[in-house]
Amino acid sequence: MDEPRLAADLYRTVLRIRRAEERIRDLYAAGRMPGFIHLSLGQEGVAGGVGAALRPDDFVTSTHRGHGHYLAKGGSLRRLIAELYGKATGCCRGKGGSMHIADVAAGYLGANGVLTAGLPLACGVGLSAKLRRTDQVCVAFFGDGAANRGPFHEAVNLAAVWRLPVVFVCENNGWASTTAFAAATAGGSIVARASGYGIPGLTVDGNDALAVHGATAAAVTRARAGDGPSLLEARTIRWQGHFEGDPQGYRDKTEVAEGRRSDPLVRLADRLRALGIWDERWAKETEEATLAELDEAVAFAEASPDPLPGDALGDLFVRPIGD
Amino acid sequence: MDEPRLAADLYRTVLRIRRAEERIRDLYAAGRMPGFIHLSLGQEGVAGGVGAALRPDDFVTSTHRGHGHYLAKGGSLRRLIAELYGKATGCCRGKGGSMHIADVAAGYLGANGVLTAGLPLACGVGLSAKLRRTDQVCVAFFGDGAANRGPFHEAVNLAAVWRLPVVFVCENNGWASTTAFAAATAGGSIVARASGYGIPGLTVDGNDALAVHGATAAAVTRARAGDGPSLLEARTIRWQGHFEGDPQGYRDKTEVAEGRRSDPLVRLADRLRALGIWDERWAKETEEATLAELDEAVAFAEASPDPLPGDALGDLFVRPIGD
Amino acid sequence: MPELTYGDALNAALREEMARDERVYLIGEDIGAGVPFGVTKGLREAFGAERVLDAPISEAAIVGSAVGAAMTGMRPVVDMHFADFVTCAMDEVVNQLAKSRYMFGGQCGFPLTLRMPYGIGKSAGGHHSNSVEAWFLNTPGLKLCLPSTPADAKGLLKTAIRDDDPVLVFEQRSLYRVTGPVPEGEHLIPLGRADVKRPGRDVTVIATARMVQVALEAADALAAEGIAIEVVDPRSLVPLDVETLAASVARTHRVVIVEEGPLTGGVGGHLAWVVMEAAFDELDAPLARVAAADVPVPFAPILEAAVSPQVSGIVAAVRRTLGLAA
Amino acid sequence: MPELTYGDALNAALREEMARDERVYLIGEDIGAGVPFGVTKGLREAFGAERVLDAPISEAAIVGSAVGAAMTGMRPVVDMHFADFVTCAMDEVVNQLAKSRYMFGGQCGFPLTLRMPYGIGKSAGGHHSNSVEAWFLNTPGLKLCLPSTPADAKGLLKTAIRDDDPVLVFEQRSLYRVTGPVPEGEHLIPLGRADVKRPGRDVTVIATARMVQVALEAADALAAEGIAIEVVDPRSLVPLDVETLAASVARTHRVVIVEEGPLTGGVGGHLAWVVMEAAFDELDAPLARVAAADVPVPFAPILEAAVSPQVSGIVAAVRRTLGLAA
Ligand SMILES: Cc1ncc(C[n+]2csc(CCOP(=O)(O)OP(=O)(O)O)c2C)c(N)n1
Ligand SMILES: Cc1ncc(C[n+]2csc(CCOP(=O)(O)OP(=O)(O)O)c2C)c(N)n1
Ligand SMILES: [Mg+2]
Ligand SMILES: [Mg+2]
Repeated sequence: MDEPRLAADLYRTVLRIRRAEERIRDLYAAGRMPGFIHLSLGQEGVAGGVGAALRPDDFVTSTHRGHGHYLAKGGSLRRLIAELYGKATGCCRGKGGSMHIADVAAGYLGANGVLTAGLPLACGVGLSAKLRRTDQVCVAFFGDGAANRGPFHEAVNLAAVWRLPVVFVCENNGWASTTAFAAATAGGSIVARASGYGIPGLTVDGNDALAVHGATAAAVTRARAGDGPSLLEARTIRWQGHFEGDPQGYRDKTEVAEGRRSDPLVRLADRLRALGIWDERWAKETEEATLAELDEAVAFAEASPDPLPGDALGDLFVRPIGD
Repeated sequence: MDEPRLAADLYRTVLRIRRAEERIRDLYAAGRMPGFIHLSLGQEGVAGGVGAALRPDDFVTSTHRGHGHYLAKGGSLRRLIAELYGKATGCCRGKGGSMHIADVAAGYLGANGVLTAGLPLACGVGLSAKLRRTDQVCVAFFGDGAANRGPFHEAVNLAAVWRLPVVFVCENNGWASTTAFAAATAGGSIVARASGYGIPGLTVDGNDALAVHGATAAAVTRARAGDGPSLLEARTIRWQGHFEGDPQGYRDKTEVAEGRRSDPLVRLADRLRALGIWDERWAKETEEATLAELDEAVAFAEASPDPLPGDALGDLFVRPIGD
Repeated sequence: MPELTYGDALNAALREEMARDERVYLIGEDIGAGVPFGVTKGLREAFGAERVLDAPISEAAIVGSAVGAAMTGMRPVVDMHFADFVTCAMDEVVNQLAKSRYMFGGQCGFPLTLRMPYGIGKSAGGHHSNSVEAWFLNTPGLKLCLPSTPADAKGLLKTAIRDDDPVLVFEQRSLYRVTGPVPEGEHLIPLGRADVKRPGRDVTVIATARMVQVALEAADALAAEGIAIEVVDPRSLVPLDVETLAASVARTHRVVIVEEGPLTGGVGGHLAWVVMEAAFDELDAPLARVAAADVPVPFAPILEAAVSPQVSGIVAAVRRTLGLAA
Repeated sequence: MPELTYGDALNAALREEMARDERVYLIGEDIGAGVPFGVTKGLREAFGAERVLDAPISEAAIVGSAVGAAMTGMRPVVDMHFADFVTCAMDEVVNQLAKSRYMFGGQCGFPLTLRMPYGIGKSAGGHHSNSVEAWFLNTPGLKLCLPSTPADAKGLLKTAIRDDDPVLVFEQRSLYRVTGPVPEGEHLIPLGRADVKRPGRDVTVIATARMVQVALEAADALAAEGIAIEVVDPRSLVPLDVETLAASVARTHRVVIVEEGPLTGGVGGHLAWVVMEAAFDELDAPLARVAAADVPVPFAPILEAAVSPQVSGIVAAVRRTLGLAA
């Protein structure tokens, strides 16, 4: 794709995630959604850039902070919002919730309530593609904090030694809940670990969706060609608390204020301007279309039925016991 | 310690392990010992070199192939052999066996039936030393195969970020049971992983006990000084099967034949000769003393009582239930 | 006696034991800031970052390191964050912590306390809502307790920390804000001592942790129809106070066992077995059990409620046990 | 019918299912060489290294990757090497494998078979001897079976591989060399169908896997004194064939439940509960249980035998149940 088209697409995707996350924030604050919510506001450039580098038949395994990953992978906004409401029309029929959004048909193999769990899953998805002789690729998203769990190591080594078509994408937002990156992670970066496995490692500005796209596309090409996994580290900033409602006593307010100066949406707009293709009308229409889709999705969720109590017993087995 | 003294000491230790392992091999083959046995024949240079770099109040966490580690840490040959017999006088009173030799008073915090489990334990031992304000150090032994489990990653990162007094010693003998090193491990070496954690990594010839000692002593000094962990990779050769009785269909006979040319015991003898202090009489006396200790230990084990069936219910809790 | 929340009672226990014994230290994720449930708040300020250790997200290393520290003179208190994540340190709990003293032939103790915030509540979803105590009930070498009130929370946690053996303390997440009177200072509840939370002549209802609160609500509802249930809280499952359970059954001759986890393979099966062993001849009716449905815990509030044990379920089971229409 | 060992019967099942369905692949440590128990021997030669994958020692990645493959069209058969090491992949089994279908609202199946070589035998020590099935009995979303004979081993493993849901197959290590007649080719045993291994009028003895063999020995010993026990093997615990168990109890009115794992929190507690639920009024005597002692499995043969369920223990329990002196 040429850069102008790509930049415009990324703008649309990042905007869609931005507005969705803002709406979710507000709806959650208004008590419309149960459970815990972790938003990706500020980090949309990573989701957008990665998603644009994937085909519809590629796969993603995701995290607790996964709304953006889902939307960027071609997810349904309606079914996302409905799931956050716990409605029967949600993508998991109300059984999953924010930390467990999944849409197998869209190649979105699940947010995850367990950090790092998606990395071994991604290896198996890559192995499956290899065994089924397709050239599908799987991206595994994870946070900087999650990179310290053992399955990171097991998965990266396995993918490397078997040359699996997997791209490991670390969203390093500098924090794991209340714990600062450097306080928990030796070696100064996540990407520093790549060489130990003999795989390419690349740091990218996560707020630059085009840069994320470029790095991911290269890693995806490599993976599709059978040359094995890569490790990307996208440096970005979490604008919200760890979860909605987090009082954030542990971090300096100025950090986010500064971070906002590197807003991935603004940067895409700037790039479109630099490319000479920024068009106020197009921007306005895009904004309006985005909000219209969102309004419709929220209305859909609001109007959707709750699951029935009896639904709670279904979906456990393909062949239920006693059948 | 000056090199001649050290070399002579190492010779004695390596010889002691060698003869013990040979005797265990024969006794096991003769059906005198129950369970599974993993021998360290050929790898004694690592145990010897590491052990000599530690103080009696330092600690070791070990592996399924741990007899040599125990003896090099100042372990009791009698109680080792008695444990392998499953006798009440064994170091674990017959409850542990070869894969679970432990002698807390000697600072030997357990062989382990679970690969890699000793690494997190070692972090805690190091943390304990730090909190108790001693300058004790803990060595964690592990194999090349074990290095692919997640707890390796978690432990090395934790030790690095908290600068714990731990030395991670990988005995890379080229095999994990039937699986060759390169087939399971990306990156070409274990030590390549050190830089990802920002800690020193050093490869050493594991059949050169003096070299192992030198590398370990440096790492121990660093750890004692509060400068954090190191990762050593000692390249060595497993002369026996993975376990006693292993038919070894998976590996070329020539490998071991070649490996034997780099016998750590012979290399120490050569070194003593090069230093001009090899003495045939001393060597003969050392051999005799070693065998005498071994004979005595085997006799002790043979003569020792079996545990009583009722003993099986003891040792679970410090404060047994119902007390 | 001051009124404290369950969470603050646990905080007081930690504070007192850390002040009492400098070998006690805390380790977990984000505990310095008191996350996620506020139990550890203020302790880093009081005792320093060296004794309130914010660890990387490395459950195996957190628990494994604590086991290593426990065998070399320290008394770690590990915060599992959510009990669900014990799956990420299962080997460390099962093969290292529980077994090592025995397999070492008794050479040393492993004085480690593992705090397990667990259970259903507030649509936390399937990875943050589980009852996992049944796994550890079948793992010899661990002691298990499940406080149901603020006072028990303080007394049991203090006892756990002083115990020379590993103790798992299961803290039901929804109880953290429940308040109750809590004795100040030296308040220790021995393991293996059940507590009759409400006496009653008709049916013995055995429950732990949050299920005690639900059973007490059921007791009120049943009292209105003249049925007096006796709510017995074992407080610890290992050791288990069989005597108190049996004595209650000898009075009521009818038993309902309530648990928050799934029915199949749950701790209630074990309790049912123990009661049967101890008091088979006393039973005038089959034991009844109330437990969660055999599914993961779903997200939507309606579904979450549908799978969880409720007051109505206890009431129905009690009535059934009495031969009344449910 | 040819006589095969239990191990060879499992090998035949793997071979047939791999030939039948190319989505089936095997993954584990050292399985290419057929290590540790010979069950997978010859399969790499027959089907290639791509379908018989020797993995790094990375249990979390082995199981986790298989879960990922299962949700994208493959049918992995995972070899746990020793069931004990499932502790190193507990999250992958419990939170990913068991729960995902449900939490996804049923979007896809997880056709994964997890082979679990388990149990006491030959002084393998405390990290290589455990019965861990109780943990998974309390984990909704998994099916569990425990074959006791070569024929059952083949028939259950084949069924497990064809099942669209996750199935754990618990293979008692000491049975691998036991021989018995095994039907050739298409031999499928449905899950949830118990088998009466020996009929008898006096006492129902419920046992699985190796405990069936021990119970059959006890049956011989008891027959000598005129006591006829009925040995019922549930074969799968999830689903469980309650009908067959209840029917047996309705004939004998007395029950002994035998299991290889520790008593407290063991599967026997669940089975006791199920029997009680289904047949309380049929019981003429308290249920009895025979299980391992509540300790880890010790090394020395004398100690190992002391903690394990033995023929003598079953005989004594049967006699006790009949009101005879043990
Ligand atoms: C195995 C596991 N441990 C702990 C948690 C609790 N937890 C949820 S999110 C989080 C912080 C994650 O940090 P990071 O991986 O950097 O992702 P971010 O939240 O920054 O996107 C923690 C500790 C969990 N969900 N899973
Ligand atoms: C967690 C775990 N997985 C698997 C095993 C089975 N096992 C025992 S030793 C071994 C090979 C170990 O290789 P390595 O770490 O290189 O040590 P070596 O035997 O070469 O000394 C395996 C797979 C185990 N004991 N623990
Ligand atoms: Mg982060
Ligand atoms: Mg090796």
